Amino acid sequence: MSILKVAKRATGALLAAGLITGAAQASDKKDIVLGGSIPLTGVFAFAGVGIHAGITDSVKIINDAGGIEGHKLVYVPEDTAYKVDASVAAYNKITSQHDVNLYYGDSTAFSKTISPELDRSGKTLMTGASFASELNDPEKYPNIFIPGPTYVDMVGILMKHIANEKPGAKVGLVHSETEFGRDPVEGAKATAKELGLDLNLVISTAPGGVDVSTEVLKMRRARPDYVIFHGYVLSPIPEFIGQARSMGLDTKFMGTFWSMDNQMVGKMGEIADGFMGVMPYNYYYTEAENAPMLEKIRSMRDTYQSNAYMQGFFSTIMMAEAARNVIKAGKELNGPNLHEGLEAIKDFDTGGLMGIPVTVKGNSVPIGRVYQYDLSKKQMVPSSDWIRLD
Amino acid sequence: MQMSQVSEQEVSPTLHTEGREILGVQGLSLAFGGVKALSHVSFSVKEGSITSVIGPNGAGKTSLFNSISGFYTPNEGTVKFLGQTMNNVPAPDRAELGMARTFQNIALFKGMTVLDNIKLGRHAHMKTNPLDALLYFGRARREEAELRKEVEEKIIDFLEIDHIRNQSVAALSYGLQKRVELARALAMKPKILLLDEPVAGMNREETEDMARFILDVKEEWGVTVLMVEHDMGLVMDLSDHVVCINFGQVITEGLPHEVQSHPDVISAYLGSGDVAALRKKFKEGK
Amino acid sequence: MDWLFFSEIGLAGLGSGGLYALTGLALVLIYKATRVVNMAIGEILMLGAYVFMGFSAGLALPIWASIILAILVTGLVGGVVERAIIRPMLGESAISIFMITIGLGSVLIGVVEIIWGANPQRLIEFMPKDPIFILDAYLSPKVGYAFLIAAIVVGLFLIIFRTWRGGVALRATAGDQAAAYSMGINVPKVFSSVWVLTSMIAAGAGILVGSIGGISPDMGVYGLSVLVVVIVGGLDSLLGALIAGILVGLIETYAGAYLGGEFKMLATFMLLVVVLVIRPYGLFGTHEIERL
Amino acid sequence: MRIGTVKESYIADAALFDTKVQRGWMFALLAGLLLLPFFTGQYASYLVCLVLINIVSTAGLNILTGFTGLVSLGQAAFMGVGAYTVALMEIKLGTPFLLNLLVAGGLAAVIGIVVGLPSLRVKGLYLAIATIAASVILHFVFANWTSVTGGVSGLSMPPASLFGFEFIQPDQVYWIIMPITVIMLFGAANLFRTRIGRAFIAIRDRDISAEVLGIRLLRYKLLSFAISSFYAGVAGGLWAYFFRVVTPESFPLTMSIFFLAAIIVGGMGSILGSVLGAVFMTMVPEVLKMMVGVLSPIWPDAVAVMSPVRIIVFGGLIIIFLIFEPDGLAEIWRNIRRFFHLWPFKT
Repeated sequence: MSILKVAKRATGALLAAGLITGAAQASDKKDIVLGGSIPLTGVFAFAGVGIHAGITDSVKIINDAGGIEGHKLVYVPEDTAYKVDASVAAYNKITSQHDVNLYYGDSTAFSKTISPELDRSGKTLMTGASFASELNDPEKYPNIFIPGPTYVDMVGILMKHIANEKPGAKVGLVHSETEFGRDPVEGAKATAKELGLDLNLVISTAPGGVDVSTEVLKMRRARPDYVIFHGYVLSPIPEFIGQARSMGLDTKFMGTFWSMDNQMVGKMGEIADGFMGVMPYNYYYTEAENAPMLEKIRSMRDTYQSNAYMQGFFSTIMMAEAARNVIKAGKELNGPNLHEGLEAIKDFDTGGLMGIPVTVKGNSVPIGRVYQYDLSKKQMVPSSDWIRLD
Repeated sequence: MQMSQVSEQEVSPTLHTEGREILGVQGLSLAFGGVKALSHVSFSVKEGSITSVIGPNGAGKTSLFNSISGFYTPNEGTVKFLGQTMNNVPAPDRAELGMARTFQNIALFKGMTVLDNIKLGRHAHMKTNPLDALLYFGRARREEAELRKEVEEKIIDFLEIDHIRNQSVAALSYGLQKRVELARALAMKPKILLLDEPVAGMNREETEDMARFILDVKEEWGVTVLMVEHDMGLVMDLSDHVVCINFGQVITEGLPHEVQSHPDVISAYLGSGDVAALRKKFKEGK
Repeated sequence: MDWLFFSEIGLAGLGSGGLYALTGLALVLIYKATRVVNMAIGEILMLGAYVFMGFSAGLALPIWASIILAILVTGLVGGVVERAIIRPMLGESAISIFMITIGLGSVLIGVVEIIWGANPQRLIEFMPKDPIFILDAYLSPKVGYAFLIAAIVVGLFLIIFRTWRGGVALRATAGDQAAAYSMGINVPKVFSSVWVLTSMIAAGAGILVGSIGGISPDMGVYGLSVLVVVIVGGLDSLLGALIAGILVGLIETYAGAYLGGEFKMLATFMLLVVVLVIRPYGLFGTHEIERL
Repeated sequence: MRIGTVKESYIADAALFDTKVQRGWMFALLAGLLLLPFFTGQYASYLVCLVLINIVSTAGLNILTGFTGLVSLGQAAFMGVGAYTVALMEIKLGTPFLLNLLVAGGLAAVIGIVVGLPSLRVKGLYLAIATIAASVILHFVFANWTSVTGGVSGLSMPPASLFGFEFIQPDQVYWIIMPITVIMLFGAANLFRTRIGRAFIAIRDRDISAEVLGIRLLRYKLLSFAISSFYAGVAGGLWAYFFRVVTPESFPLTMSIFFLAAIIVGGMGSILGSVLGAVFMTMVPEVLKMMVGVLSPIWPDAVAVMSPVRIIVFGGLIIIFLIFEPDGLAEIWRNIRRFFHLWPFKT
């Protein structure tokens, strides 16, 4: 098959894909395109599917409300299976077919890969599934936005909470041996020192590792009051907790954002009771005052939506807000202007997605809240107020 | 029958008993675990001769060949080639020195054409290095062209296999495969040619052709031949010198007619149950 | 030096070594009988664990029934695989068959993802939860019981292999396929039974492994460590698989405990390299004599 | 139909493309490659570049596995060596990209030789597993030698540049990747016109008899490893210039399996097979993606089964080709050609 033919077919497929996202609506103003390298399949599919749904819904809500200052927002996703080369392929494909101003990327590695290209083209602002602290550097990554606190910030929020609950507590950090797993390790050490906590255990586990008994043995010796897991969705957290409980440890266990989905935690069974973690958004079921967005989500989808959904949703409305600021200022939509528009977001009301008004700081939104799993309710319930890192 | 007539009339073997030794085997012993394949085998191959090794099945003939060509390391004894002791010379180096061989159960390379199989024989005498090869310029090109010319004009014409040169060896008849193997051995610029059962499994016509080639190799190319063969007619007709081994030991050696009538040889084949067949062969001269 | 910690790690290593030995046994068995290195053993193991989950969590059958059904279903899959893709390859080069099992592994991953999704899952807890203490040393109950079960299965298996008529046929086939055939042994049937049997063993191991660490479609990488086990032990040695299984379990666990999780795989494969250098055909494997 | 060709000299007979028609096609193909980027978008250029990189690596693996008979599951790791080398040289030294690619290939070749060392003592499956060990160890080095490799976060590097022109977009990097691929393919084809290529095939078919025929086994097995790894190293270097970020996760074991699958599907021991296999295996997922795109309006969940289906198709292709067409696409291609050469007189 010739390459040309392939390209033609690709175009056909893309048009077809465009149809499902509801592309063709007449408007005199130019569409704003949100491209997406979304891991709809593969190891991160659980997140990708949620993100996809979240973006799709928020795009619909934005367009129903008249778009971004009259410009229609068009979402063009492409599956990546959570592989960097596939993500780059998706980016190339989408940008060669559309004039892309906003982009959602699926991994830290992809964000880093594509960042020079973003700088070069100067057209696009990118957000994504990565909360890597490395990206929180407006000098080095001027076109990237992290839709929440960085991993270091997340661990920081948890440690702040620990320091409040039990000053000088012994803390353990268990992370996966992956790029994002390693991200907060150094930061956590610094934060622990600052807060006077004793970080006496740092364990890295190989990805796909099934047996954690030796790690649990280490934990048994270190006897930390708190253990923070980072870089896992589910396994091996339940195994850790189960074995620790059976050894009679009363350690409290915590997780970072991607371990915090209510359904995933629920899968741990009884041992989930008391599992804590940091989450920058409200949960699907959160009953809060002045949360019209949550109401809207619940009216659009009557079953529970994951934390990944919230992440995708929040990312979209933040990007849209940045674009709105640019258009309002009468400027051209491009990378630097979008970043200015993003930085201009101050005390932005997300309609209840986050419990407090949002202000962008650096490339991120360092806000979060500590939740704890309540077995009787089968829900994560807040155990702290919203914490803002300054 | 016809075979012997041809050889008697036209190419009666010349004796080279005064020739210089090209290959000497001295006290060679070889054992696999506890099983002795060869014990104290000694004999000598004179330059320009055709020497045959005979013996019943399992007598150790192929083990002997394998030891000479360097595939097996003997436990005792030495192999001398061109006056040089071969004990520590690896097989490829022996090949480069001029020891070429064919195999009992044909070892052609099935993934290559006849032409490439033959060219392969020249391997050790070529200089092309990987860089030349990748660029195929200068030396590589020149060397390949020379080789091609020589193989075509000297070997392929001589062995009458020009019609099959571009065929894959897997598709060839048994007789032709044996001939291609001989061609490959000749491409090795041999000083001595070790032929392991060169006519086994051939029909009469093919056998005659092969006998003619072996003689021509000796006469025209001046290459010494050492062969293992069961076809007594061929052995008796072609050989200048015959070595008979059994149970890994040399029973007797000498001129073909001497060996033929030696009682130990008869009993060796008797012991292996082949005696009737052997008598018949001797009688018929085939 | 904390000797208690050291011995606790040793116990944990022994536990995972038992599971390695069990799976390694399956791999060696296939190799002995059919000269096939089954690179899909890890994926068959994963399939077994998923089928178990399907019966126990999906259909809510009792645990014992789920275990039996999972083992049977996986065995059946093994039989079908043998008939469909291994038997047509008889007589092909070892490498081709090796590659076909890699292809098989890939297909199995895809099938499992279609049926059960790509997310990591947990199996229903069915082993006793009380901690085990051997003297003062703590042993995770799951690891302990898994080791016990693995040891029993291995023992039973060895007895059967030595005494039962089918076992004899199997051993004969392992020795020389052609000779076994001429002796009236139904070689194709032996091939099928070996695939069924080893798939069943793998399924059992999968349920044990999965109940310790959870299951996911990529848990087939477990097969890589098992591969090291059989190469270190010698591809054709049952005893080798048992000893190397324990050895790999111990080395991996000690490396993980004292050096860090990222060293586990490294240690396993370093062991492999060392063994390949010292004894190229494994600690107990036979070196095949090359003939010209 | 073409009837017999007459050659005037042995050199002409040994030429790679021995008929006018073949040479004509060759020039058409080269012309096509030269004009291609002017007619395709970024995405098509991206795919073409990816295919070309995969062709280089597949051709390298075919030299080792298809022609020499030594199975390796380390091809991706050798690509990693090349990629890291290029990234480091570009970042630290800023040397010209051609030099970097050569050094990348060279270093990969050296490591390939080390990995190949067991090949004299162990064969077949044992060797295949030894190469898995090599890739695990190399992966560990990539991920943990943080001061050099940047650890798990890897290295980001500047684009290749020539006289101030930077090769950034796929249709620009194409001008580096395409010529190198063409040259390396010619190199591989040349190799098998010489004694070295013949020695490789001899080792594959019967390594013991090859030795008695004057081929030094260890030297040639190692040479095969070296050349194969050189190709992988250069492919990895091109990969690095293409993606401009190199991480330990960029070259997983599954990628090595991909290349093995490519030579099986394309045809073991065939240069044409390497090309066909790499093109086919790279394009299959794209075709699947398109099918998902087409199906989505009718079957919204199509995308969810995309990844498993891709994995199944990948494995299924390996199985189907091994059972039904062990000589791969190259053989199918030859059969088609044979059919048309003789058509309409014989079918």
